[in-house]
Amino acid sequence: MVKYSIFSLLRNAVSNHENWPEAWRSPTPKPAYDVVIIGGGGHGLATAYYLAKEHGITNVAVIEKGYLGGGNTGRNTTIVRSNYILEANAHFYEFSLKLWEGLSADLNFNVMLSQRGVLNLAHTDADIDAHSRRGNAMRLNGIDAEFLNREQVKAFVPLLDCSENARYPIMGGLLQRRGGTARHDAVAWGYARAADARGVDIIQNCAVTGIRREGRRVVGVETERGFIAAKKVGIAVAGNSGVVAGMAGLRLPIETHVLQALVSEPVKPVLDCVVTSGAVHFYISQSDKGELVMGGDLDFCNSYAQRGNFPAIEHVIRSAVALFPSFSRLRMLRLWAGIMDMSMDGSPIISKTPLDNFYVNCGWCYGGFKATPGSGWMFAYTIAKDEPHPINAPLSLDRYISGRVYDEKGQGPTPWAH
Amino acid sequence: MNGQPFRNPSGGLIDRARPLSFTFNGRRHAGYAGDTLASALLANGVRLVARSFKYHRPRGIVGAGAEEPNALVQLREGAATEPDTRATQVELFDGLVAKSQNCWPSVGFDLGALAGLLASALPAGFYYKTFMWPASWWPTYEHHIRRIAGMGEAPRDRDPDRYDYRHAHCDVLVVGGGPAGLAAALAAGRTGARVILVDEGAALGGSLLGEQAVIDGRPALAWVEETVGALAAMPDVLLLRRATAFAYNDHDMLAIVERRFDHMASPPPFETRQRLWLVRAERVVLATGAIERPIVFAENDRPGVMLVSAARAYANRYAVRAGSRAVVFTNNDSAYGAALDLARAGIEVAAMVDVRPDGGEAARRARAAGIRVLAAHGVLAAHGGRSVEAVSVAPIDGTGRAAGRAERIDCDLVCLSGGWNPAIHLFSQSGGRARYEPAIAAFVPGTSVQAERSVGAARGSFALADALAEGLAAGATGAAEAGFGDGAVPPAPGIDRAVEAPMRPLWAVHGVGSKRAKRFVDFQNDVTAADIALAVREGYRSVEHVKRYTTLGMGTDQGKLGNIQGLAILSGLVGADIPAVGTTTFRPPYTPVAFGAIIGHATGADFDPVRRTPMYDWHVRRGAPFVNTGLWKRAQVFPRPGETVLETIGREARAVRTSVGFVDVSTLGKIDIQGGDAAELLDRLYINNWKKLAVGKARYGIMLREDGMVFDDGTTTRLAEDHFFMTTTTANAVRVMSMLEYVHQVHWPELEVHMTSVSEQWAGVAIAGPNARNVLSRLTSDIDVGNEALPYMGCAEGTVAGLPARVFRISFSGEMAYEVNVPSDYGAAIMDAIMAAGEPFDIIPYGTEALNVLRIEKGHFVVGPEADGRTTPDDLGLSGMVSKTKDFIGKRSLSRPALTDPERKQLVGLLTVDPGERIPRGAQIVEDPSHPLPCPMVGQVTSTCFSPNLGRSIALALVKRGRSRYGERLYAASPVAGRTVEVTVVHHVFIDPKGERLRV
Amino acid sequence: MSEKRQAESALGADYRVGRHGAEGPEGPRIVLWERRPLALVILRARAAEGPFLAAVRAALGFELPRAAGASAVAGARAALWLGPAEWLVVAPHEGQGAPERALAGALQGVGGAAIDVSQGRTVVRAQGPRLRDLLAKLCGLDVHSRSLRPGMCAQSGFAHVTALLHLVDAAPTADLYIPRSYGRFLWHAILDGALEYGCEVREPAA
Amino acid sequence: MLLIRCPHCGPRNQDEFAYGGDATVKRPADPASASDSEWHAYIYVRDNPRGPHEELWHHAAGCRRWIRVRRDTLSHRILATGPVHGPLAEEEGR
Ligand SMILES: Cc1cc2nc3c(=O)[nH]c(=O)nc-3n(C[C@H](O)[C@H](O)[C@H](O)COP(=O)(O)OP(=O)(O)OC[C@H]3O[C@@H](n4cnc5c(N)ncnc54)[C@H](O)[C@@H]3O)c2cc1C
Ligand SMILES: NC(=O)c1ccc[n+]([C@@H]2O[C@H](COP(=O)([O-])OP(=O)(O)OC[C@H]3O[C@@H](n4cnc5c(N)ncnc54)[C@H](O)[C@@H]3O)[C@@H](O)[C@H]2O)c1
Ligand SMILES: Cc1cc2nc3c(=O)[nH]c(=O)nc-3n(C[C@H](O)[C@H](O)[C@H](O)COP(=O)(O)O)c2cc1C
Ligand SMILES: [Zn+2]
Repeated sequence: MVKYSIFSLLRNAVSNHENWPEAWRSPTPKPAYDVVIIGGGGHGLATAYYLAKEHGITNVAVIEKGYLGGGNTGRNTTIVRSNYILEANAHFYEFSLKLWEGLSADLNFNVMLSQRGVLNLAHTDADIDAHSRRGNAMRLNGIDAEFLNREQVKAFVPLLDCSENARYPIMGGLLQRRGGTARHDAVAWGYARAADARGVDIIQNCAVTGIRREGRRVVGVETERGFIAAKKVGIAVAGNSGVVAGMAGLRLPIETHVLQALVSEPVKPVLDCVVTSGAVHFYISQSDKGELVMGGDLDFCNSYAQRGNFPAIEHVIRSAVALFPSFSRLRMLRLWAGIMDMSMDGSPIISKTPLDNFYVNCGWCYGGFKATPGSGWMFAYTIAKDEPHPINAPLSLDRYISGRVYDEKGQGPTPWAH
Repeated sequence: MNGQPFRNPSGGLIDRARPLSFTFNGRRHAGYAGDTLASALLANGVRLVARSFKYHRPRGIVGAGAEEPNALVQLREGAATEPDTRATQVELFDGLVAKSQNCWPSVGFDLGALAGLLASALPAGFYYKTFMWPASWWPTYEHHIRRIAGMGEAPRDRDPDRYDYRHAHCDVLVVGGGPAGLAAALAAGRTGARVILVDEGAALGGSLLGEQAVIDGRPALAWVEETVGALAAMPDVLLLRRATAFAYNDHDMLAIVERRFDHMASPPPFETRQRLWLVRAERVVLATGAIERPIVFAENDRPGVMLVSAARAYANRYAVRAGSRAVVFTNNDSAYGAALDLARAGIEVAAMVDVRPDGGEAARRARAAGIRVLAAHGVLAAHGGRSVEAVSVAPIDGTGRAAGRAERIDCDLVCLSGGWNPAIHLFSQSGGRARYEPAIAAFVPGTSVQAERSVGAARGSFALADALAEGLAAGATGAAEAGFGDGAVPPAPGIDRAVEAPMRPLWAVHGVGSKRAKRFVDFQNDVTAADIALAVREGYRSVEHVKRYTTLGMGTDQGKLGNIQGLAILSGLVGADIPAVGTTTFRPPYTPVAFGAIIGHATGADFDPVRRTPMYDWHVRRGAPFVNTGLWKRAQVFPRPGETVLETIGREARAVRTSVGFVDVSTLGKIDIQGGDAAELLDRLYINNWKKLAVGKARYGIMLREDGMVFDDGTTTRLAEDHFFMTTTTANAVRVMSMLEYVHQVHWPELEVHMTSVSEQWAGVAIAGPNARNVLSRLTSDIDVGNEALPYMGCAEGTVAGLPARVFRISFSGEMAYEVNVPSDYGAAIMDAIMAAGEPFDIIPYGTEALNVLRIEKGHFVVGPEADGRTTPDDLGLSGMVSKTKDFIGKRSLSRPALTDPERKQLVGLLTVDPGERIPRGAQIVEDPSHPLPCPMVGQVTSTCFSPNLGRSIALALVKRGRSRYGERLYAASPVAGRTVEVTVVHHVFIDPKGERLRV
Repeated sequence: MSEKRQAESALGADYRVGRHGAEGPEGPRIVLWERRPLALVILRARAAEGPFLAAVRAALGFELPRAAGASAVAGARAALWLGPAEWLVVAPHEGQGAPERALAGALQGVGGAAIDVSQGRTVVRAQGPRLRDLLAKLCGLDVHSRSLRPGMCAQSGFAHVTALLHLVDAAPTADLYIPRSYGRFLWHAILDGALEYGCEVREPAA
Repeated sequence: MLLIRCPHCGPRNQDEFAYGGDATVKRPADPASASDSEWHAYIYVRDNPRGPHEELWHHAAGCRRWIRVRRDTLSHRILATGPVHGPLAEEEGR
């Protein structure tokens, strides 16, 4: 792997950049692998990377039906944070955030982690209570959190409508300064390049069409390019979890829902952190290129369409203008959608399954981008050791049978309402 | 008018009787009504209008419409300013102010252009490879990157304009008012169908406005005028100009933005600036035309390089010469007609450079008109700095490589036509799959998914005769499918059909010269052919990877000019044909749309509906501030002059315990339940038993979700054997109603029961305190309010204050209390009456704050902090209520292992060890505050207050094994507040644990 | 105690009688007023059949409409279809709860329910040549004269508030039955939408 | 915006409806005798098909009836609608 640096960049400038090597190979699939990971999103690629790096398992294939990172990894609003209240989630996401903090160096690929702060607004007394409760849990869990009052919020985000007569006046906010955003595509590419360098085969444009089972064991996967045998199979296919697990005969506590996001035309910096509001279901940040990137609620009905409908978008924009009245004249440039693996408690699943050598990584809802490093690390561990790490042990499938669910919002099993 | 050196003295569709003045980059210029900002700038000889995104290269005007990638300006000033506005679509108005953006100090001398000098070190994706060391510097790097990026400046103040929003339904929606669209609308309109025709332009006619076509032997614009007149006369045809269909949503719902008054300095009074139309159409005709595409060559971004169709439109429609001496570079016939138009407009056509060996009839005609035609030639490079000065032209081979000596031709205008791309954006958004048509080397609509059909240039039918014929056919068929007319297609007007020579695909010309020369594919984002090659070299081969790695097509024009070139270049590099490479996904909006327009009236305080109780005005009259509870506005406190909020709360809460107070409880959900199986339904819903409840009695009930968690609580009263009146929490009123309907209609439709929300019908007031009965007895003569006749949990109907009323003896505060319900219009009246009747007892109204203090003192959990969707009845100390004899929603879940775990958190009370110390809100409970992080938490404070009645701080909390910890010392830790408070665990009912006060 | 108590409209101080918005030569193209007082009763049955219908016919003096979105009007009384076997009966206000009691009485023994919601709705009447345009700004129903004909009614979202629309006549005139607590919010949206047409708010009348 | 044909009211915009999820899960007739894993399947486990999906919608801003809709989750095309209990009527439309 050629090391990326300012020096290699300058060196290559001299040769008109005609000597850069491929970031990853495009190998022909081998007949068999020790581990096959289905899904070439951030999670699948990270899993392969950590299998190689942490466990020395390099005879690994990542099988992706489209192009790398073309799933939710390539279509999310890129918010990275670890501001969870329930312990299982807090420890997991904080573990992930710590990995983020060293990720560019680890991968030798600038994922542009931008820790510009995630501010979660409080609009009512109840919000202040809930946000304080969460902030306190974070702090006691060793995670950074601050509570800002209205004046501090105003100073931190000058364009917010902090007036008393706003429909939902802003009364304060919970700030995690270590939160922020990262460059979504770079995460997929960086992991792919680093995994490839350690010997992982990354196979694009190759959908898995079936999973071959012998009793309680999985023996390999049918793909568009033929059968590939595998000693272990892990899936990290996000919105397609139900379909792919179904190929192995499993049904999951997952529904697939569509989430939309949009960007404005680019403008000079006007928003220097991530702002989210639970009360109005909205989040926004400004990318380095200048677009305002924003999103909100799901479309509220099962969908695999990767396209959404108007009411959800209208609501996102209503929220944007309610919080930032001056954004009214900015324009929507593009809107798109991704299909979310909504779990029944809104928390993720990194788990063994009733099958001996088949593992699932799903349930990321609309929060799995920030999980990418942690998820890959834990999933690799679970596959390599055939048992979960203590951090992801609570995030197993059997929690739904025992009832030990992690319902951050307390919504109950209505995945479209998480 | 003088000062418009490039304006021809006559011709064009501008209104010379209405001269306008405008300012660009601080300089005043003149134009005419009918101009766009772009045409007016060109008329004034302004060619350098913008700087590009990454390298800050000087840029001019390339197009004449939605496809424009370069000429983005900062339009208007102050709160009304609009960044990134395409000058080609801005209608000129008097006093217009615009300036160049993304440049400093000026568009002519831009320091940002230094980036261009470093360009060789900044190829596509360079940022992924650098800025990593030292890691701690990334924020600094990023800060500077952000300042250089961006484009225009966002406004900082509230938008001065209003917007609105409306729906429409029609039989046939026609998008595009060119010949194809007009024909479609005419054919559909004649059948009597409801037709809506939208066009993004100010005038209908589409490309005819910029051409000099002939229909039925007359100028085509005469046909346009006649057709528009006919359509306008049809009562059920709606013509919307300045209206862009920007999103084709599911089930044939299109979103259209109508820019009603952007062509004026500001909208007239009471008018909205823009209007969003949501149109549901039975059938849709897409007549969106085609967008011409450029050809890539070295330094092809110099101001003065322009689409042929644009130069032609400037000449014909605006009487503006886009330059003085032009070289026209084409691979198809359409440019020849344009070249003749340019010549007619007074532009010297120095040469027609045609990549084809033989331009056929068109070339012969051009030669006959004295134009030099260079066949089998290509433009290798443009020369010049802030404006093009010359081009190098040379013979080329079939692949676009220079195959002979280059000739330099001086010119200040280079017009390009690399063929046409049908505008399939809306078609693609509808879910339709595009198909590659080699004859025109473009993607055209393929398989349809929704009820749309494309016609004319949008379908790849570029001949005017075809556009008209297809339009008429689609209009007639669409109407027939929607139930109007017989589908017969009206005869098409007569048109001379020119013999066309086939176009020859050519995407880029490869000269020999410097490798450093830039050959732009995406002008706005400065993506070059070399960037695409680099992406491919590095393994980013999928068209989607190329897009994301290079940012091709991600600008505000969404690649309307560059995308197809980009993928054609990609296809050459990866050795796959264009259809195999495929396009990126077309996503809404077609062109960017102001956020304000999408939301219409729903801004500011109208962002979300507001619910007001019947006492709202009464509270206003008393000076109460309001708080939001869901959509409701509730009175928070009733302050007296000089009081702090805390003093008010204390006074109000004390008054209730010592004498009497009253509070508006109208927000509670109220459901009327009738029918023979009403009690049965309640039994299946609530955890406790309902069948034996006596008529005239109320009972407290708890509902679970099916997963066993507490969902809602409230009292339900049996008004008659088969008639109940249920109350729900304010927060869940809507959800409980839906759930009732769900379980009845889905699970148990056999039950005979009718449920009707009557939340809105009744105003509710709770009168609470030891003197509550004394107050109420002064207000009623027909209800016996004595403890015998109306005991705790009793109910009576009669009159209160002369109003028909229901009185319930229930209590949230823990005091003797009556909830009085009267019809909503009397909300204020009953408040006045209670106030008056309570005077001898110093009665006071109280708000949500005191209400909350009272319920905390009484240890009542509420949905939200305590019942947070993760608590079971047992967690809340209510397992005694759970019926063992019947099933109910959620019961089965309660026996799952996690729900019976002895380690679960349970509701307890907390007392501070120091009575005066306040318990911080949202504190977490820890056993050892000095434990190193992470510090184990055993619970959390759910509600806390200073109890004015106990004179100390109290709190409710959920604590692991809480009920076994009474007396234990724990710590309420709030690191965010910087405080940790020592507390003692107690039972959660602080006042009157036996409930004696309720029953007196 | 039996002093006369003042009934208060949900629209309160926001109900300002007079001219609003554009002043065109045609005069106000939207006229609005609040209809009050009215008696409103929701009627429901398990099924729209047999003895129930007969009992209601006897009590009301006319037949309940059976088709979706239909209404029946007899003099000052009307019945509007709300859903399968569910109607809103509108009648003049003749003392609190009067029609409810009459209907409930009539239903004795035949099943079903009659529920008084007289004060649970703010009823806004709108009239004028731009009425359909105004409605199109508020709701997604097809309000074109071909689809929404006099006598038809429908529930839908109006500026995100659920309300019942009844097209009373071809003037056109429409009644909007708005849940009382949302009354003022929707009233604002109605006025806002009507400003461009010029609008007159009249004194309330039944 | 989807156009959903309410079997009672006729075709209406999606925003009049609230979604109610998979219509094929049935509440066990006797919850007390359901095993933990059967009960868990009822509450949590879904087929989650990519294609035709039978689901409940609540006509919340209309007749307030829960209805059953067969909708393709990939194309969003509505294949059939009907009352909760009773036959679905095929949709030829969108
Ligand atoms: C609009 C939107 C906004 C979001 N915002 C945020 C946010 O701000 N912060 C945050 O943390 N998270 C966010 N998320 C969630 C986050 O994007 C995802 O949880 C995360 O990216 C999931 O990563 P993944 O690798 O599991 O899935 P994906 O990136 O979706 O990868 C799964 C891959 O599996 C492939 N696949 C599927 N089926 C098969 C098959 N049969 N054979 C082979 N391959 C297959 C897919 O093609 C896909 O590439 C958002 C998501 C969306 C859609
Ligand atoms: N090769 C060629 O010679 C060639 C190529 C292209 C077009 N043409 C000419 O173009 C004409 C074809 O007519 P046509 O009617 O198909 O196209 P057109 O270009 O005349 O009309 C298209 C219209 O659609 C409008 N439009 C596009 N997208 C829109 C949207 N999203 N919302 C609202 N409006 C939108 C445009 O403003 C334009 O007015 C003929 O006159 C033909 O001669 C010729
Ligand atoms: C964080 C983020 C920022 C984006 N910024 C832009 C942008 O500036 N311009 C653009 O055209 N698209 C932008 N997109 C959207 C992508 O073009 C694309 O729509 C998205 O990745 C989904 O892919 P699809 O539309 O190909 O399905 C952005 C996407 C993300 C996730
Ligand atoms: Zn309905």
